[in-house]
Amino acid sequence: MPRIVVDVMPKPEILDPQGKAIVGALPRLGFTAFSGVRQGKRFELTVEGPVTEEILEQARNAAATMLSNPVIEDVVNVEVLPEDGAEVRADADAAEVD
Amino acid sequence: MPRIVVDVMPKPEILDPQGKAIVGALPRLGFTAFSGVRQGKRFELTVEGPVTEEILEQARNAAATMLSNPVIEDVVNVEVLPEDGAEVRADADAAEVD
Amino acid sequence: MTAGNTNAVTARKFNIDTVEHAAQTPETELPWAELGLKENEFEEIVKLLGRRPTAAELAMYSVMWSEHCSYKSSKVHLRQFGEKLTDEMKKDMMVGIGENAGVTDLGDGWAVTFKVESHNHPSFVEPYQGAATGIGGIVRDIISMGARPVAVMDPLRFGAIDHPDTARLVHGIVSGIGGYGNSLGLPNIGGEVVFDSVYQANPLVNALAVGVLRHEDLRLANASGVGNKVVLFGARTGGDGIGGASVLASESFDDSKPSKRPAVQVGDPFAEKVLIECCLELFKHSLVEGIQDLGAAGISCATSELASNGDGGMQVELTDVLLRDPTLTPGEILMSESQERMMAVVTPENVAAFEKVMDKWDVEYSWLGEVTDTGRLVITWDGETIVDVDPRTVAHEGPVYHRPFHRPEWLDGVQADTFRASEAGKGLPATGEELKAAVLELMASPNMCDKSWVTRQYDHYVGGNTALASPDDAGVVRVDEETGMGVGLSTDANGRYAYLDPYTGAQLALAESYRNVATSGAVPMAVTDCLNFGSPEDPEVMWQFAEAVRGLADACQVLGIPVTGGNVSLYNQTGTTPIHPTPVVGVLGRFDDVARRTPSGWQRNADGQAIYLLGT
Amino acid sequence: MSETPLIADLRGPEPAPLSGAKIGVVTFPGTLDDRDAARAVRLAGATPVPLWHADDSPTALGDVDAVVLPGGFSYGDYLRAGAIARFAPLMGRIVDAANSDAKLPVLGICNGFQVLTESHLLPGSMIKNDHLKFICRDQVLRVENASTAWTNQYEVGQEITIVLKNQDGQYVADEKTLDELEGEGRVAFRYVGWNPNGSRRNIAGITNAAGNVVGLMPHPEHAVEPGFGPLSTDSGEYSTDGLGFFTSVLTTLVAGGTK
Ligand SMILES: Nc1ncnc2c1ncn2[C@@H]1O[C@H](COP(=O)(O)OP(=O)(O)O)[C@@H](O)[C@H]1O
Repeated sequence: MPRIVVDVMPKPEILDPQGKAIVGALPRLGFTAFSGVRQGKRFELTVEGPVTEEILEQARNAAATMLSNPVIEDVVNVEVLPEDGAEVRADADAAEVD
Repeated sequence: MPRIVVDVMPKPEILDPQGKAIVGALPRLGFTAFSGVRQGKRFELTVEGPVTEEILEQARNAAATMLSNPVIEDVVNVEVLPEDGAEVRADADAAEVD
Repeated sequence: MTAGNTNAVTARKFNIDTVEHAAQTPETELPWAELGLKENEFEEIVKLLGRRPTAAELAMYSVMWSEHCSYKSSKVHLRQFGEKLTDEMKKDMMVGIGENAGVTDLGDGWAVTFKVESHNHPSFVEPYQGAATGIGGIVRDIISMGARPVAVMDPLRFGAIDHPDTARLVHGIVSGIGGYGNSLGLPNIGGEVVFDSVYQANPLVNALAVGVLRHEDLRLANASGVGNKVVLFGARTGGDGIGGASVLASESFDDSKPSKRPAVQVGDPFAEKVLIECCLELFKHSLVEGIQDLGAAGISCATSELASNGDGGMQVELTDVLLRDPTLTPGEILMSESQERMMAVVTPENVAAFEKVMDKWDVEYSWLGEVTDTGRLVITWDGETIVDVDPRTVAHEGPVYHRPFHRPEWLDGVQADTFRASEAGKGLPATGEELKAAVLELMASPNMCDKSWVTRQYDHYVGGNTALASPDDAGVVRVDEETGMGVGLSTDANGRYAYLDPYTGAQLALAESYRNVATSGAVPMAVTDCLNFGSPEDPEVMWQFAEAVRGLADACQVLGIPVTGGNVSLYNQTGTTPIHPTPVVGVLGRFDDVARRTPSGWQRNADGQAIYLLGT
Repeated sequence: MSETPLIADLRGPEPAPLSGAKIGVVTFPGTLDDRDAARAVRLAGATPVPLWHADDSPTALGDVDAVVLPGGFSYGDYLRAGAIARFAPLMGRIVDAANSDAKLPVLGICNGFQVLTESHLLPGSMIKNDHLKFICRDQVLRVENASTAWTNQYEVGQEITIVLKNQDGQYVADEKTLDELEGEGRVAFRYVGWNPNGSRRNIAGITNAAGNVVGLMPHPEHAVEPGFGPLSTDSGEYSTDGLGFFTSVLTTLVAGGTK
C-alpha cells in the first residue's frame, strides 16, 4: 500500500536537547565527523489505494496541524514514498550489515 | 554546511504506540484518508566540509550502532541532504501555509 | 568544555554601540518603548548615566526594570512582609525575602529553603515546555542557595473543563511538569488542580521547590573579593526569551535579515539534572564564593545582582559567552533567557578545581571576567566598553510605583449576593436517594474529584524520603535519615474567596495551608506565596493586590510565621478582564521525626477507631 | 502525657549485616535512583560502593561482588532509554564481568534494565508505554523464577508489591525470543492484575540464562523501608518486599556464586 512520508524537525533556532545529547556521545564512539545533530520525527502514513492530490493535501494539512507543533517544529518534507520503498531501503541495508 | 539524513522506523512487526494513537486521532480531525501511521525518527547530522564516502560510511555505522536499536528499529534511509534543503522544504512550506 | 574566546570571529559582525559612542551621539533614537520602558523610566536612565544608554545598557535596564524583575508595582506593598515581622517570626529565619529563596533553620545544623513561582504565560503559549521550564527555573533558585532540591509541588489552575482549549493545556502542562520534574529525580509531593472559566486564556502554572542544606553550605548571590573570577556554566546562550524579532536590530551589521529568534523556550531536564549534581559537588568542596541562577533577564540579572550584592564591581567580556546561536547581538546576549545556566564567583586558587568538576560532569563553562574594586559593572565586547553602570541602579534601585488603587464598586453587589436564611433548606436533599445523588454529584465535580489521573504521572517515590504525598493534605519528606527529622508542605488558594474579599481570601488560603501542614503533624515555620493577579494599572486590581498582601502579612503575624520568599505574577488577564485574584500560599512545617506524620483520612485496618469533628 | 503514638511502625526489622559484601551502584549522567539503590544495599546489610560511568581504568569495578544499574533518565533518555549510557566505558567492564566465568551478579532496575537490553546482556527492548504517559504506582508482581542471583529469597508464585514508575516501560521482543524466554524459565517477574504499560506477556523482568543478570522495570529499591514506599494491597501495610533482591544476592555471594 502506498505511504506518504512526513518529516518534522525542531526549528533551527530552538534548542534540541536530543540532538545535543547525541552529538556529545558520537565522538566517544569514534564518530568524529559530525559537528551537529538535530533529532526530528518521521511519520509514515498508509493510504489504501492511489495517492490523489487531495489525499496529499490532507497529509500536508495533518502535518501542519497535528503531526507538528508549529511553535517549535517545522514540517520539512511531505512526499509519497516509492511504492515498495526499495530504493530508499537499499542504503539502509548497506548500513545495517556494517 | 552539508547534512546527512538518517531515518529510523520501528520494525513493522513491533507495535508502535505513538503511531497507533495518531491513527486513532486523525479521523476526529477530519483526516480520513489514512489507514495506518508509524512514527519514527529523523536525524540530521551536520558535516563541516564535503561529505566524503568515508564520512557517509561513518554515518551508516552510527545509524546502525547507536541511532537505532536493531531489536526494534530499522534504519530505512541514510543520505546526503541537498545542500540548502531547498527542494525538500518547498513541499513543507506549502504545508505550512495551509 | 572549552573556555576562551571561541566567538571572537562574530565579534566583528556588529555595529558596536560603545559607551564612548553613546556619549558622542546623544541624539540617537533608541527603541526604549518597544523594549517596554516608559518615557519617565528612559529619562531616569539617561539621568543616572549622565548620557544616553548604549544599546546593551538599554537592553539591561529594560529587562531588569520590567515588572517581572523589578517588582515596581508591588514593592511598596510587599514591604509589609518585612515590616510586620516580630521577633518570634524571625527566630528561625536565616534568609528572608530578597534572596533567590528564603532559608529556615531546622536545627541540628540543617536548614531548608523553599519558594513558589509562576510560569503562567509561557504555559498558555506552549503548555508542555512552559510548565517544564517553570519547574526548571524554580529548582535553579533552590540550588543557588547552596541546597540540594528534594521535592516539588505544582498548584495549577485551568479554565472550564469542557472548553475546547482546556484539554490542550491540561495535558500539555501536566506532562510538562512530570517530564521535567521526573527527569530531575525530584518527588512531586503535592499541588492543586482547579478548573474555573476565569482562567480560560490565562491558566496559572505555579511551581514550588524545596531544598535542604547544611548551614555551612549556604550561598548567596554576591560577588566579592577583588580578583575573584566570574564564570558562566551550563547550557549555551541562545536567542531564547528575546521575542520573535529583535528590536535591537540597529545593533546588527546586516539588519536587512534579522535572524529568527525562538518564540518559546525548550527545556533540557537532563542538562539541569547534571547542573544540580555539579553544583552540589562545587558546594561540597567549597569551590564557589557566590552563585546566581540565570532566569528571566539572564546575564543582565546575574551580573548586576551579583555585583550589586557584592562589595566591589565587576568586569565581564561578553564575547566569551558560549553561544548556541552565533548571530546574537551583545544586547540580545544580555537579555537572553536561555535555561539551565548558572553564574558563579570563584577565587583564583579554586579555578583548577572548579574546572575539574565541570569536566567530570561534562558541563560547558566559560570564564567571563572578574570582581573589581571600582563599584561599577563594566561589560566589554571584544575589549570595547559597551556597558558601564552602577549595578545597584540596574538590580535594586529601579523604578518604584505607588499605583493608584480603589475598592471596586461592583464588590458590594457581589458580596450582597449571598445565601439567604429565608431560602435555607430549599432544594436540599430530603431523601436518602437525593442525598446519595448530591454526594455523587459533588464527588464527580472536576474540582473535588480524585486527582490521581494527574498525580500518577508524577514520580513521588524517587529519593526514598517521601513520607506523604498525594492524596494527603500535605507532602512530607524526610531530611535527616539518622533522626527522621523532616518537613511537611502544603499549597492552597481560593480565587473565588479572594474575589469576594481579597483581604480575607488571602488569609483563608494561608489558614488552609497552615491547617494542612499542622494536621499532618508538622509545626508550621515559614510561608512562601505566589501572588497571581491582573494588571496593576487597573486600580481595582491594584486594590485586590494591596488587600491580599495586607491580609497575608497580618495573618502571618497572628500565626507567628514569616513569609520568606515568593513571587508576584501580574497582568494575568484576557483583554481587560482580570483573573480572580489568586494568592497561592505555601506553608512549610517541621517534624522531629517524620515517623509521626499523620495521613489524611482513615487508614485501612482502622476498624473501631473513633471519629471526632474538631473546631467550629 | 505520653508521646504521640506512632501511626505506623516505620522502623524496619534490623537486617543481619553481611557487611563484608560490596555492591557497586553505577551513576550515569541523569541517573536518579542511585542513592536509593545504595540505601537498599545498606539496609540489606552490605556495603554500597559508588561506581562512575566514565571510569575506564582496568580496576574500575574495584573489588565489588555485584553491581546494580539504578533507575533514572541517563542522558535524558533522549535517543532511546539507555541507548547512550550503554556505551559508557564502565559498561564494557560490566558486560565482560557478567559474561566471565565469575558471573558477576548484575541487577538492572528500570533505566538499568534498559541499559542491559541496549547492551544485549538481556534480550528484547522497552518502548513507550501503550498509554503513552509516565506512570507511578504501587505494583504487584508475581515471582516466576526464584533461582536467580537476585531472586533466590523469594518463592515461585510469590506476589510482591514494589513501585513502578516509567515512561518507556513496555517490554517487547519478537515471538521467538518470547517463547525462548518462557521455555527456559527466564521470565523472572510478571505484572499481576493490570498490565501497566502493555508489556508482552505481562513481563516485568527477565534474567539471562546463567541467572546472574536480572533486569526489571519496577523498583525494588523503593520498597525497602516501612514508611517510605508502597502499600501492600492485601494488608494495607508498608511493603518492604524489595529487600529480597538485595538479600538474595548476598545469599548468592555467601554460597559462592549463582545457584
Ligand atoms: N497538580 C498537582 N500536583 C501534585 N499533587 C496534586 C496536584 N493536584 C492535587 N494534588 C494532590 O492531590 C491530593 C488531592 O488534592 P485536592 O483534591 O486538591 O485535595 P483537597 O481538596 O483535600 O485540598 C492532594 O494530596 C494534593 O496535594
